[in-house]
Amino acid sequence: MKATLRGYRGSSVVQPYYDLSKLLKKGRVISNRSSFITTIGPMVILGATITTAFFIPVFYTSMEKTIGNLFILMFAFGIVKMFTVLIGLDSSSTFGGMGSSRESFISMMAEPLILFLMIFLYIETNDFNVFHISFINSKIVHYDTAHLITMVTFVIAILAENARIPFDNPETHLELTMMHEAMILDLSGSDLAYVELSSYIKLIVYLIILINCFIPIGIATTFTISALLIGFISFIFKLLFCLLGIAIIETTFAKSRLFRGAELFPAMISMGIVAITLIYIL
Amino acid sequence: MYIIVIGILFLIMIITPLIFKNIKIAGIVTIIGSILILSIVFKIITLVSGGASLSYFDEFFYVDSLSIVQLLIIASVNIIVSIYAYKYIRNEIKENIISLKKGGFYYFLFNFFVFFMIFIALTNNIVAMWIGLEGTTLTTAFLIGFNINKNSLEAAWKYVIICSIGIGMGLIGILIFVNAYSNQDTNEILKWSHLIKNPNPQSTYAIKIAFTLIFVGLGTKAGLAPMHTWLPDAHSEAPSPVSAMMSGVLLDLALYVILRFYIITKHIPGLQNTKWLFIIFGCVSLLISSFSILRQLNYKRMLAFSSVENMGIIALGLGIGSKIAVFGALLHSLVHAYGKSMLFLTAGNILSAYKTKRIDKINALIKTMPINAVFLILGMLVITGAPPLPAFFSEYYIIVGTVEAGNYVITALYSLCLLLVFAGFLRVFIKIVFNTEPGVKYVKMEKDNENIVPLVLCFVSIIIMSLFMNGYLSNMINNAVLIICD
Amino acid sequence: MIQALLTIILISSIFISGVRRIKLITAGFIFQSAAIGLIVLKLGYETGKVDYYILGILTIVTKVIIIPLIITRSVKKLKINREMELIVNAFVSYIITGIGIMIAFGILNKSQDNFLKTGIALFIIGVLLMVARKKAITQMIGFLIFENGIVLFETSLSKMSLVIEAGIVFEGLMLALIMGIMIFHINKTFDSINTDFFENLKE
Amino acid sequence: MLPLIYFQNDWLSTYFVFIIILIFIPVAIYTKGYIMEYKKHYNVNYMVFLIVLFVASMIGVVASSNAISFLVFWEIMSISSFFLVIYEYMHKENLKAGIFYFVMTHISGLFLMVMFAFLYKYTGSFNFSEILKVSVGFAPNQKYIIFTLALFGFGAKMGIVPLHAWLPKAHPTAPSNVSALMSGVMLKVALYGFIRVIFIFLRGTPLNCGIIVLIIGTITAIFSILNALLQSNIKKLLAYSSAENIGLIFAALGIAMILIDYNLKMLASLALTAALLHCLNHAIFKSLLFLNAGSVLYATGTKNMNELGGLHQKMKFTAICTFIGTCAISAVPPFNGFASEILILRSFIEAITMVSNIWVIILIFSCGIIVALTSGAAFYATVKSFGITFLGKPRSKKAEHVKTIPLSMNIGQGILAMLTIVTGVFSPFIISKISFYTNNILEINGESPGFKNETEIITFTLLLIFITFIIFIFNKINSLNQKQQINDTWACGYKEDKPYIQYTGSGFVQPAAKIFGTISNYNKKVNYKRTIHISQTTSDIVEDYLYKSSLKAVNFLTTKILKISYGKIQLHILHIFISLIIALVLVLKFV
Repeated sequence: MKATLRGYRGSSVVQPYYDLSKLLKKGRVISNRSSFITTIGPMVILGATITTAFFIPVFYTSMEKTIGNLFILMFAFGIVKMFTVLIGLDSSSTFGGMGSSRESFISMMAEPLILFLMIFLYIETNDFNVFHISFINSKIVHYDTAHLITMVTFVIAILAENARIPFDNPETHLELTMMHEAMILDLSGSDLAYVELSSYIKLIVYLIILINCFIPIGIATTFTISALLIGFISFIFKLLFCLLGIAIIETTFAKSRLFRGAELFPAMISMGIVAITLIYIL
Repeated sequence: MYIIVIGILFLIMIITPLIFKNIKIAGIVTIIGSILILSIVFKIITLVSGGASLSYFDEFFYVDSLSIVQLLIIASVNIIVSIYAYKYIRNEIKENIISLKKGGFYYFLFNFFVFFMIFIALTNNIVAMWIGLEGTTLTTAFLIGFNINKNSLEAAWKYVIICSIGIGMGLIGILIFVNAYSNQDTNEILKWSHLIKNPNPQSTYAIKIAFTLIFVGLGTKAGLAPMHTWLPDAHSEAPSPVSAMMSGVLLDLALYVILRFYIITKHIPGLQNTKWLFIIFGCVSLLISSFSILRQLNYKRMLAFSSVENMGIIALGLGIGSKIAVFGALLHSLVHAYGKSMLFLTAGNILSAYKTKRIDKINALIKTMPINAVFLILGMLVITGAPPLPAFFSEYYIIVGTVEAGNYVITALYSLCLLLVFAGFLRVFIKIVFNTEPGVKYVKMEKDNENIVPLVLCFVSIIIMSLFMNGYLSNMINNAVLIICD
Repeated sequence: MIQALLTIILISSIFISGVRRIKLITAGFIFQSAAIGLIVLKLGYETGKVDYYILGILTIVTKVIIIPLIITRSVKKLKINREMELIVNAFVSYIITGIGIMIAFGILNKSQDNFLKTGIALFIIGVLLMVARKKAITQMIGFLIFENGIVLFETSLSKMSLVIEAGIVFEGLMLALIMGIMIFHINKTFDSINTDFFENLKE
Repeated sequence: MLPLIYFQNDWLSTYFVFIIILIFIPVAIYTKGYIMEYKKHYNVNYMVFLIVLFVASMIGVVASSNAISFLVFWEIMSISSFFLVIYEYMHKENLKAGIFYFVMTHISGLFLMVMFAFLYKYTGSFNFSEILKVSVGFAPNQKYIIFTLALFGFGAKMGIVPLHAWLPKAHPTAPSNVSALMSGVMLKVALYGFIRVIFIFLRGTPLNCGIIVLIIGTITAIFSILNALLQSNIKKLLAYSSAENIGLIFAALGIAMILIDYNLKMLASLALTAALLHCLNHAIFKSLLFLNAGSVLYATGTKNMNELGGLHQKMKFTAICTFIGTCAISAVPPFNGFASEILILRSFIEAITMVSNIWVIILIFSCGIIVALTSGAAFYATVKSFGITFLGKPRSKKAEHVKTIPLSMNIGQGILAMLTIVTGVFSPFIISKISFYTNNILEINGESPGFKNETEIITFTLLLIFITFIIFIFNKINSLNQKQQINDTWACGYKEDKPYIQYTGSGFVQPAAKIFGTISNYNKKVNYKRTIHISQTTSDIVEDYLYKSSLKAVNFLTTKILKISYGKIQLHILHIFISLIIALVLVLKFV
């Protein structure tokens, strides 16, 4: 999809899964320096991401759900971050260190955005539970400015957390430009597979949260076939739409310097303050 | 009757060093005598414990709860110091720092000195109190200039000149004071116990002048700033037992004499504000001494400044005048007596071992003289008011008093000074005790073990104080407080 | 008679406050003390009290005979027996003395008690000598003059028993003795009695 | 008139006594092995005695029901901790740090004395129960006075900015087990005092007090964590980070005070619970981390993390414990740190929605943003300390030859690590327990809001473990038929990977240093000699400006005042007469 936008014929959509299966077949090469972190890290990462996937609504929501606390989701990604960074430091290579340093720096800067998101959603819906939030927001027909501003902020946060352009460039392997890749540089075989897979899942999970929290129109609120169907279709459309948006961003922007990227966050925070005041004044 | 016994004892103690050439005998006699005196003092305490008062020789001697506090201080510190002096003097003679004759002379003067102090505490005649103070000046002048060299002579000269001017001023004050009562019976007016009963003078104007003169004059002897200038020199130059006795007991006693006059003045209608003299001079002493402590190169001088500071604390407490503050002041005078003599005696040990008073020459005491180091630290904790030692309570009660009285400026000032003093002491003592120069090998000195008993006695008496704080002690002090406060 | 003695005291004290040579100061002091002693004896003669006699005799014995002896004994050993540089020069100190006496008499102009006034005048002069002079001996003499003032004070207002007064005077004597001995020692150790050398005790 | 020592047992004291003992047991076990290091130069029994005295006095502080005994124990606590700080008196800088620390604590002690004096003045008693009876009718200005004194008094002991400067000095110099106790427990004792005075005696304060506390807490948090980022001394980093946690707790207390003023007792009890829970958690994981630092010190003899690295091979157990501690402090579920973190953030958010005044809302919002940033930075800092210290390969000789850790030390760390996990997973129960008590502090009954479906974390943990296990099995099966080779890291084209090509701790924080460097005035000197050499220094700006200037002032005054005591004897005589004249004038005029 990105490829088409770039004007040449890209590989098929299933290409990544093919890569993964190939990697799974490979043996693993471990640095002689690496510790228990590398041994268990990738699996924990994958486990954490999959687990979070269980805690979010896809195309069905209701008020009865008792799981799906937004805090826990956000902190759960903390586990992923933790292990990725440590893996980067573990194999005593240069780029690992560099990558983890930048990663943790970016995530530090991104933390306030997440909090702001939660604040906003709580103000809107007076709840922390994703299901409830989407349930309540699905009733909204037209969105006010604050809502949209927050949505943009969240998109930026997603880009940051998932190490996409303009914060990072997932494709290239030119060392100086990469963060996420640099950290997992020394992984190979199945470990690499786990990490990659988890990163895909992470992106999707974030997108789903975005969708269901901000534009949950048409999400199924009653457990009926029709509702589910509508919900599913609308969900697919929204998802594709988001991916498209990300693709557009990634192709139009270039990867910016680390600190240029960092400058985005204060802007986001100011936007956040604007949004909050908007809510109380309007 | 007890008075006569005390007198005889002192006669013996004073005569002995003149008769026997042997220093040992004089020392032992002094120790025994001081122990007997202490026992007599205890007997007297039991007699007046209920707030009653005794009087002998048609009220020339008069003992009440206020004076027994002083008696207790004098007698108990006297024992400690004389036990210390016993070894101290013998060492000095052994090392040919002083001659045998001077050793005897020391005991002679010292016992005279103690005699005068007991006399002040016992007497009822206000002029006799003055005579006692003058007597202490006379006797201590030579004790300060004891080992004759430039420093000690200078210190002694300053001491004599400044103190005798102060005392003379006090005498003038006392004369005016007495003269203001010339309307009353001539052979009664010198008696404190008489004046306290009917304190109405001919002219309050004269009393104002008189009390101010007395305060400033005797305040010089009590070491209140800015009349304190003789004190650091004298205390740093005198032999350690003498400085212990002076700063622990004598200053306090001078303040006690002032207090006696203050009590009379307080009862005169319209003169309650004289308490501000205490407060102002107390604060000035606190400020000056606490700042001076910060930069001292000589540890005995530093201790001297700290006694100026403690006098300031006591004066402040007396000036505040509410029950809790006065209680704190009296308690503090007790604690200060023991703690300060403990510090001075430890300093004496260090001095005799190191032969220097300079702080920067002494390091790693914990390795060279561990026992004395421990006592130095303990003394520091006592003086800076670390709980559960009683100094904490006294200082705290004075804080409470100032807060209650509502003058918060003084509270702030007082706390600031406490902090500064604390910092200064900490800096110096931690440096002396713990600081180790890299590469230097420190060996334990054999001088460490001698002369430990008096230090132990000091500390034990402090501990006993903090144990009996709720029992006898507080009763005794409370009676004294009643005498002052109403 | 008493007036004459008082004038002697005043004149001698003014004279003392200015001169430089220590012998002269001592002489002035002797005159003064003698005058005071005579005054006290005179009072004793008038009132017929024993106290006054004893007090007077004590004063004369101590201050006219013993203390000057001490002073002269220690002065003999001195190389220079005169105040070289004064902190306050002679002229000014004369003026200060005069003003002081005026103040003293001015404050107490109500009371008819000349002893009191003279006493205060003596205090001022004594303090002047102690503050404005450098030699230890001069300071000592200043203190003694101060004490003479105290004696005058007593004679004017004291109502106290003999023991006390004797005690007071006796201690004055002791103090003078001690000072003399100290000056002796100071002279030996410092080779001078100039208080400028008193600067070893710093920090 | 002189009171004896009185004890009480209300739940707050019990809670804190519980914390103290909980931390004390593992530390005591740890100590048994740790003191071996000191056997050579120092007297060990002395240290043990001091530690016991220290802990006993802390228990005394939290248990005493009377101002006097409170102060007595407080001072004993300060003294014993001081002597513990200067325990290694052979090094000069330790003495300096110790003296600085003792002076600061003495300041706090004086403030507390004055505060209790005021309470005595207002209520006429030193007894807490008596004070409690009277304190209902306090006027606002009385509340202001007591609040200010308490803020300074307890704050100086807690290390809130700008009174924090002793923390990063004293903690690194103390022996590690002691600094574990100090930072884990002693700070909490100060917090206990603050909570008791503000929430129990005063029963809530005017709005401004709450705002002040909130702002100070936030500033403390961000300031000290940014300082912590740039430290390369492990224990110093930990010390700063404990200042940061104290800041978080303080901010939560501020929220609670604001809410009480708006009479939103329910939320207030939520915030208070968050603060108390964080006390417990921080006590546990911070002392765990300090113990780990202690064992690193024991094994390698250096605190500078740029010399360490690759310790995970020789000290596996310590590495795992530290990993757990790191997860906890950077709020990774299911370790305990995150539970209280969630509660704190949550109380922020809910406060925003409840409070009516727009300015207060904006204030809370921005403070919340900063707190979030702080937690991010905490993640950054701790990951740095763990990663650089234990992972990678040794950066110096010291890190290669390590002593073996005695068993008792490992046991001590192990217990704390276990506690970390347990309190993390079962946080919901702890929270409900605490909230019950906070409710009856604030005199409200019934369940506070916001404690619903917290149990989710347990489900989450179980699921996480389950799935990870499945993946693990899958991995095993899948890697049965595969060769597994081990060789060196790809050294980017060098022959073999030298230790120095990997990132150092200072390099790791370069991004932050570039942006926030000014806060801890970080400056880097690069001198290009034959070999390029880089030297970096950080120092505390508050210390530089505030403390230094005040010292200057004191020195100036001292030089002025010393002139009074020295000089010619004539001058001294003059002093007497001048003061006489002044006194006469005063007396004749005013009396």
